[in-house]
Amino acid sequence: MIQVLLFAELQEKTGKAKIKLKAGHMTVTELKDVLIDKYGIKQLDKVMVAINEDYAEDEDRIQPGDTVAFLPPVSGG
Amino acid sequence: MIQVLLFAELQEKTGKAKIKLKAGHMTVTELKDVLIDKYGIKQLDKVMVAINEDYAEDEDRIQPGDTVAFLPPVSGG
Amino acid sequence: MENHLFEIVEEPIQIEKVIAKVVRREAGAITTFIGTVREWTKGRRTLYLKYEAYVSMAEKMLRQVGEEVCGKWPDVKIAITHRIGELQISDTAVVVAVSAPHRKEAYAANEYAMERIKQIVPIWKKEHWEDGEMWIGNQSETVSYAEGKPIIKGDKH
Amino acid sequence: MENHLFEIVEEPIQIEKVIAKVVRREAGAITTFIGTVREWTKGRRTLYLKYEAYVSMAEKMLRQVGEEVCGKWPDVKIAITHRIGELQISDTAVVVAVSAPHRKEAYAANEYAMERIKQIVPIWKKEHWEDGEMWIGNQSETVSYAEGKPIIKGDKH
Repeated sequence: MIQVLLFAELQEKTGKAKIKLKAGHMTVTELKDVLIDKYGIKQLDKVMVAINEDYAEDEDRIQPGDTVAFLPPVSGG
Repeated sequence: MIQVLLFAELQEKTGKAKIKLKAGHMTVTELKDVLIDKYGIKQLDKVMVAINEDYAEDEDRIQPGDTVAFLPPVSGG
Repeated sequence: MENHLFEIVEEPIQIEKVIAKVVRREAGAITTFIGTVREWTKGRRTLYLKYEAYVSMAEKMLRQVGEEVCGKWPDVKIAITHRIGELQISDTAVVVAVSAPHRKEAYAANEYAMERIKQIVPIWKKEHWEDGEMWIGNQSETVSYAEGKPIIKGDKH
Repeated sequence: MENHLFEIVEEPIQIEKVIAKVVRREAGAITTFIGTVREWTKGRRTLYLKYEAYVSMAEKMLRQVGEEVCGKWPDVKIAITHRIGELQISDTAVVVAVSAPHRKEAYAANEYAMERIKQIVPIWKKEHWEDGEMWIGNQSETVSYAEGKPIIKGDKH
């Protein structure tokens, strides 16, 4: 099980803040492809990703139990 | 009549915050010489001077009625 | 580093309380940055803003900003509070307070912290205008993202 | 420029009140500098300080600093309050608050104002230590005076 978190416009576009996915090991890119397929959110391609609250790269591996957050360009401050 | 203001260590050294001098026109340098003579405050040579609250130079002229302040190196802030 | 130095809050920020966190007998200089909601941006009038955050990660990233700052300027102490939720014009969104023995480093550390907050802290701003609304960030409205992905690793020089 | 933006006071400075003077709907950034009494300077322990000012000229020079700042950064608003009299460790001696549409100018204008305050505003500090006391300024204890006379005219570039 992987927990996916969506924020800001990604959350609004999908209507979901949290998605639970039955999935095994995969890369960030593979997870993106699954979600783009399922929810049609093409923007996932361009956004930052965090695995368990650490920024991650496309080739990083996701383990079952991980929380993966998709982070649109930040605009705090 | 010229009003002379002394601050910080100049004030402590002379024991005076204000001096009234009967004097006509003179330059800042001439006024300094008068005061060094009278009060032995050699430091006057090196301090800044303001005439009527504007910074002035040694060669600037003082008129009767002016207020001349001797300003040791500032240390505000 | 004390945890409560870096906070995401929903209620109004009390500036004096953030400053109080960094006051020290060895400090002679405190700088604060207060980010407020601006009414006009590029000719467009903002009515109000909404800030959203990935709260747990945002606090973690604020701590990282603090660690980077203390790495570069070992004598400083820093506290950061960012507010989320709905904010009105002139409301305070963020306060960065830095104390240091001398002023140069207090200014430099504060400015660096703000740069990094805008790069790596997962907080998002939605502007509400008279004629619409938009999540700010991927429309090049912010400088940091116009250059692509945020620089995650601190500048270590 | 409003006169009360630049003040010499004898009572404790309320930081929030100085900040409130520069809050504007068009500002998105406010920087403050808070100068506090530091306990240790070059290995010497300060017990308390006394600040003295040529009050009328000091307020005039603070206004000049404000005019220079607004000349260099036309979009900023600035307020400065300096306290005089006896101050204890960590007491606030000076607050400079600057608001601007964007943060870069808010930092730069604030730092410039502090530089100028230390150069041209007739205020003097007497440090009281465990083993003595001294008027600070002509013993090269402050950087500005080590270079000789203050630069009176603003940097006009």
